[in-house]
Amino acid sequence: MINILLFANLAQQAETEKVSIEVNSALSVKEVRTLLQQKVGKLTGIENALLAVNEEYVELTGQVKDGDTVAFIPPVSGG
Amino acid sequence: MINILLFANLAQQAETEKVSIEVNSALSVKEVRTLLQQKVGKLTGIENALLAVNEEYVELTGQVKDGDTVAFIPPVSGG
Amino acid sequence: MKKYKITTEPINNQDVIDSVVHQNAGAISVFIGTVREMTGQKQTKFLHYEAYVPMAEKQLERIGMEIQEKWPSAITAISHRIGTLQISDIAVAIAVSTPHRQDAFEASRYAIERIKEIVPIWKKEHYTDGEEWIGNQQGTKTYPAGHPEEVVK
Amino acid sequence: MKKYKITTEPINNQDVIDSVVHQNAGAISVFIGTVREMTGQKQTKFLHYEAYVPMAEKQLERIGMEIQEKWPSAITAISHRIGTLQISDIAVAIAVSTPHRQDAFEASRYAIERIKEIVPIWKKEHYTDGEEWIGNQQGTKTYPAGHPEEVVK
Repeated sequence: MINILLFANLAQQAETEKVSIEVNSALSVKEVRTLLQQKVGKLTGIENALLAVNEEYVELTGQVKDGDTVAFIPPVSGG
Repeated sequence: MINILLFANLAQQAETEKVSIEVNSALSVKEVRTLLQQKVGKLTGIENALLAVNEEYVELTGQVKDGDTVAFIPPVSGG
Repeated sequence: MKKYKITTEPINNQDVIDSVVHQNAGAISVFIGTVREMTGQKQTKFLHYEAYVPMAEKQLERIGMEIQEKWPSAITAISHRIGTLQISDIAVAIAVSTPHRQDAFEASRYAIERIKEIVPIWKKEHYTDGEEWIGNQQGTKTYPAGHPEEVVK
Repeated sequence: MKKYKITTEPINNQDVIDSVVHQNAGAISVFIGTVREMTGQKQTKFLHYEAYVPMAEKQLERIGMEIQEKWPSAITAISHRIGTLQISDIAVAIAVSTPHRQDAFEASRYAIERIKEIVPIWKKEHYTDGEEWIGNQQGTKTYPAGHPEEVVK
């Protein structure tokens, strides 16, 4: 199982901050992004989100395996 | 009478922070500087001092009259 | 005090400052971000910040490490508040101490710019005429997926 | 609190900060100058500051006015301590609030540079191996009498 975290306007669109998906093999963050939207519907702006696996930034090609946490991080606005 | 204020290493050399001189007519800060050193002895570095009359910076040609306070302000080092 | 902190409590500036005081520091530059009422014609009633807390604290710590690489004598502390903030409340306090002032200014400015780039915190403005998540909607910041090298180690 | 102050008492940073908080300020840049122990190989035991107090307060106020001319929305407060200060004691605290952060950084940096140019305050270093008034002796600053235009109105 892969845990997916959503924030700010992405969470608002998905109406949840956390989504889990079952996987059978390792896959890329890009594939996770596709599976996520198959599950919760299209998320506007997700293509601009920063990507993190287990709290570290990764590229779209980053690999995700069972048990990992993937976060989609919309453009940040702290400070 | 003109009040003269000295600070930091100028006061240390003069062994006083305050000197008064009697004057009969208006004079320039430059003339005050000469009279001062006639009274307390040569003050090394006074030519680098900033000059103030009644708490406002002036040039060496600034005019001083009876009752004024002239300050010789060695290079400052606050902050 | 923890030097890199996301907190729901009000920020005490002096606590942040105290954690960077050092006998060989001659300068401390502190940056405090507060909630501003007017932005152009828009009036803010209050703000809401949310964060990906554990990752945000790691990223703050990373900013501290980046500063130490660039300014080796610098000591940095950063606290960012989340939750609901009212006008003039402190959202973020950054303190950097260095032996000399120029480095302190540069490093504290670096810290706030980096916070706005890499720390997963989001601000929702509650205006008198509506609300919006700041970031995406403004279109002032985008991170094309092909260009994340600033954040990927 | 008085916004421009020469004081023999310890400086409370938060008091200085509080006096620039404003509902349309989004940024406060604070500069704190502290007593540093080591300068190169020289070890400071303690410092002594003296000031031409009434004129120094006027000059601090003047710096505040210069800042307001350059950054019209800025609010500035400056406290400088005089007397004997120990290692890590605060010599000066400057706070500038502005709507946006860039101005706050620039203005607070401007303030500390101007303090070092025009405010009649002098520092005497008491080193482990002697003492000296900073300024003249170092020869790092001179004000040729023909070049005081920066300070004469």
